[in-house]
Amino acid sequence: MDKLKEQILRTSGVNTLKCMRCGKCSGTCPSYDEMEYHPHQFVYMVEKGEIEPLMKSKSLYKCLSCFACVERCPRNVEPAKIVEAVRLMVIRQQGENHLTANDIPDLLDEDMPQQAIVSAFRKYSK
Amino acid sequence: MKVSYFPGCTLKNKAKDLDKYARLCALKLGVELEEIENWQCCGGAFSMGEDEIASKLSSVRALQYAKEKDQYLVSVCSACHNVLKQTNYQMQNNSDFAFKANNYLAFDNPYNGETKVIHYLELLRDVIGFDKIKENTVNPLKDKKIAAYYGCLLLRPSKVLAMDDAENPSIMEDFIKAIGATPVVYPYRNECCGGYATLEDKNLVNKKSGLVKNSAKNNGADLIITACPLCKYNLEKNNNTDIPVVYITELLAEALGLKEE
Amino acid sequence: MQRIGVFVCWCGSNIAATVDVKAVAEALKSEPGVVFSTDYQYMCSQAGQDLIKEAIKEHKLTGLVICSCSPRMHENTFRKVAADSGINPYMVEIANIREQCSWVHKDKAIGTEKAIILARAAVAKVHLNTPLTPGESEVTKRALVIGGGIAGIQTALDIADAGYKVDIVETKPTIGGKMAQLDKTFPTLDCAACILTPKMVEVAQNENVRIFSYSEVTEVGGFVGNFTVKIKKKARYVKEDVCTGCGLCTEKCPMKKVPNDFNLGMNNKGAIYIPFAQAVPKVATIDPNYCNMLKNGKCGLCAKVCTAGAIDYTQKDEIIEEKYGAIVAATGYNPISLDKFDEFAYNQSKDVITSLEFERLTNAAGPTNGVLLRPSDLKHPKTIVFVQCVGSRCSADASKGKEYCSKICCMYTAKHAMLTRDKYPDTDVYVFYIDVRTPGKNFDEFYRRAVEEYGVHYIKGMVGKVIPEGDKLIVQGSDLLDNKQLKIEADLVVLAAAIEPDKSARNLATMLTASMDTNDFFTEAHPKLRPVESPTAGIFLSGTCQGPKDIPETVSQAGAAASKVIGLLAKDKLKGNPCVAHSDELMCNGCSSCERVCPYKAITYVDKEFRMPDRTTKVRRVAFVNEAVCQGCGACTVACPSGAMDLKGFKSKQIMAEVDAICK
Amino acid sequence: MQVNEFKPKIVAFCCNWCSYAGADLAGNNRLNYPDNVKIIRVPCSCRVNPMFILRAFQRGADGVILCGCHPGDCHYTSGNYYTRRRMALLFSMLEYLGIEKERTRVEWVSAAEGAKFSATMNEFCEQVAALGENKRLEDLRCKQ
Repeated sequence: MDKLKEQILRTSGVNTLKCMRCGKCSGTCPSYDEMEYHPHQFVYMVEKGEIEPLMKSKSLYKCLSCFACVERCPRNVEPAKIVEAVRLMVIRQQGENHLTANDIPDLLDEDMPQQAIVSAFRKYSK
Repeated sequence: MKVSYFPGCTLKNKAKDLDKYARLCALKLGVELEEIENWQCCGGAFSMGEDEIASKLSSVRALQYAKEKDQYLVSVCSACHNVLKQTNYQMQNNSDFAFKANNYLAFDNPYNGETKVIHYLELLRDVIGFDKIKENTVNPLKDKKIAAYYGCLLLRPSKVLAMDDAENPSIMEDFIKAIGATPVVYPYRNECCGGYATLEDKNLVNKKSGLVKNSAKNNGADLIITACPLCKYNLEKNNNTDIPVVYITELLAEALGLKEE
Repeated sequence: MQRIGVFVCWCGSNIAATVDVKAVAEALKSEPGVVFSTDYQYMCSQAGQDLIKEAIKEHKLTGLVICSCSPRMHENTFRKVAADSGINPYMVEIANIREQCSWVHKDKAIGTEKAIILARAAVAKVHLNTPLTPGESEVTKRALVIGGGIAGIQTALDIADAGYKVDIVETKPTIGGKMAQLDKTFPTLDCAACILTPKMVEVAQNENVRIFSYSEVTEVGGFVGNFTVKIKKKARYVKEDVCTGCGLCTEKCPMKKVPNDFNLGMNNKGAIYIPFAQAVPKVATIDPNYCNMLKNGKCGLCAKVCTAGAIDYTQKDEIIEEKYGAIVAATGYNPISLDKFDEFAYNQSKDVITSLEFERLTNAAGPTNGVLLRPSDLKHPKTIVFVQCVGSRCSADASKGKEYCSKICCMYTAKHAMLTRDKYPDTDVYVFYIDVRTPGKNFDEFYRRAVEEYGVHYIKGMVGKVIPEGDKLIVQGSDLLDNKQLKIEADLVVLAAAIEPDKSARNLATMLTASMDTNDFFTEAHPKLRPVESPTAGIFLSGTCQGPKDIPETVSQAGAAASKVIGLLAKDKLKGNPCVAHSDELMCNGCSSCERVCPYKAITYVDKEFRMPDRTTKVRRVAFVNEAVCQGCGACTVACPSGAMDLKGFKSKQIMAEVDAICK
Repeated sequence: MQVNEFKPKIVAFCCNWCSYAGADLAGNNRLNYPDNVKIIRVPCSCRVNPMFILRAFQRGADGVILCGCHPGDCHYTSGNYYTRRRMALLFSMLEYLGIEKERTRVEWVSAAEGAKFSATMNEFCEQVAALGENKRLEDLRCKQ
């Protein structure tokens, strides 16, 4: 099996073969309109081993980790975990952080809770 | 009774009211929130990678602390709560992860998911009981129509969080009834506010928060309550709809007569 | 000492080519007990059979060993030869020297050597064989059908038409089942009532059929041909034989707020009611949970208006005991509860309904008299969204829903969509589907008509959430072919809920000792070749209690079950399998181990008086095998710690004798 | 063929409904397997008493294999489940007594699996042959 695919399946713990291609994940995703690749495509493309386009896509940073797709998937595929695994694969590479400490000051306002910053860091950088 | 309490980073800073009133109200209702010594930030969001170990160790440390004290582990912030519960679930169900986490932390007694993690709302419902809140309510918020905002982190994934029906929850509505107010049920109460995307995609967050606020308002609410500082921030930053957002603990304090003006 | 004859068959060259048959016959002559041994070209032929018969007579044989093909081929042939010659057929053993020897070994020396060993093992077994006689039992010429839906009605009618008595037990006050609630039926669109109600009348008027409505089975004992069943006739507080079904009482009943379960709670009925106009039996029933007279003795209006004098507030539940030769389970299905699928807002909006509720909304006898009005405000819905596969095809670890495809939803959804567009052409109809499954006669054509002629919008994708906003329902779902997330403003959302077996089935299966699968569907004796029989003898399956199916399939299965029942009832006596378990009472210690492992509940314990050596008597609890129920698997023989339990025809001693012969 | 090649004695218990029919099918299709396998027909694999297996080893069998219907397919609904549990216990006890676990096996063979039957027997024979003669449980007094 493709090494990238293998790594993603291992990191996510997801069995993409369980997917019956109903598209409910994409039917429920709050970030759908911001995404180039949608949750069901993440599952399908990983299954087919087409991982590089996903790694290059900005869609990775649009997933809000809201678990709606995980909750509602009738096959218990957990698409969010696939998105997370692809994202981790990108940001674990040297110099591929989506967000760096230098970016932060410009993004802040005085009401913004710390939680926003730590969460974004957890999701966008290593 | 005493419980272990994990306040989290934001409650020590931008969301001090959430923290202060949580402690005051609990004490009034007979529960002392004992802050965990030297707790460390949970990281704000649970990392779903099965091979992500280091980012979850601070949670395991807090879980172990509560286990040694034989106490519930309580948090108010929805995000902390979500991270703690999911980490605990992984400690219970993923032996490989549990083995590695224990190796890192080298506790005297390894931790294997023994602690019961509950949210402040579960503390109110299951340990204290909403009836007791009703009895202690001195300022029933009779005329208030309140929309409970669950967001995503309180309920999902329901297999792990196991707090309420993820699609048709009632814990916050029951809480609102207990303090004498009228709950407003609206369809967006369990949809995401936009979360951490607020840092770089205001537009997305604005859309998502707008849907929530509009939906609450259109269904007749004059107030939204939440347990999550980030939800509160995102909802308040959306100017399109004029509806105040307050923390659950603030509202509880008001009902119990503990609110400082 | 047995006098054993050995007969080695050549099977033409099938055996003789790789086994030296003469050498085998010769070798066996020196085996103890063998008084005759020979070989012949075709032992199963008439000449071969005659040869065996001759030898039996001439050599006064008491046991036979036939070295030939598999016993699965000709065991019965040779048993019959034995019986014809006055030897008990169970004194015959077959040594399988064709399939298990000559056909799989090429070397003649090796083949011959193995054939001799196999023959010796058979001789060793025959030495310990004892004559066996199959038990016989009478057949009660009456069948019981549990469930009065279309499956039960059809089964009962077919059995009755063959001239046998049959009883239907139905828990509801009327027969008719789910089909009575439907509006039209696919793919021909005949109205369900028009084709069902004549059958209901027919079954009620058939003199071979008795209907126990508002009744349930509470106890089942006995075995194939001889079941004893207790039926509880629940008190309906109306004398069934007096009530004329005029319906006056139902109009006058002051209690009007009883949820009408026939209309799935979408309107109300009185505390005394007749479920629907064509109910069979057409008699009133009082709901004791709502009737003021029964609750607190205040009212009595129905008794006053009843000119026939049929009301009886003192009626009690009645237990009827009846004997049956065969039992048919036809307990049917229900849509699943949608509590765990509230992303579709079923519990949050009145205008999100199930497909069965949609049937009632379009049925002329339904709560809206057949005018399609949505439940919340009784307005005509302009946009309707149908969602398929709600709770079907879910993964086992998804903690909600069913793993199987419910089979009927694709077709009834196409029907609903088509009928809506036909009656209300100004309505927009959308169907969210994952796959459209239409394997049936004229089924796909039907679905294509919905799309091509009636303009139903089929969208490949699933709905993620239904958002009740104002008086609209925002249906958010994905359109996979267009790669879009849609938000459709709908007035009515119809969910094709998965179907599941009726809750009563599990309890019934326990009573019948009929097995079920993990979904609580009854399992068939063989998925291909015995699809209407349960593995328990005398229990048959009809309709959706065995698995999801539509009406045509249900009716054909009902007929098949009936023919199996008729085949059973046509016999005067049933011959059992004599190779059944048998317990040595003197060795039995009464531990119940055998009773626990028996899959057929064939073993019971009885207290029996034994004479002790000192002339006293003692009562001991010992196992008793019901030979008519025992299927002869032998599980109990291994569970028995005292060695009391053995299996006739496969006794431990016999098998060990074979082991010894093989290992020699 | 070598003259001195060791041929283990193998006793195969086959249930009447699946595995015995599977063995018949192997015959029908002329799928060879060693002649040292001798089949004993039982109604169900759950009829096989651990005693029979001990007896076989006592009388000099070198390997014993039990064949039954696949789980879920038992003619008697649940017999093979009993077999599975009982044999797990028996085989571990035998191993404790010094009978290598390679000498015992439970295999599910359906009536359609003639090829599987023959393959299983070939493989099992090879496996037992590799272990040599069973001397641990054989009762020499029984030897003639």
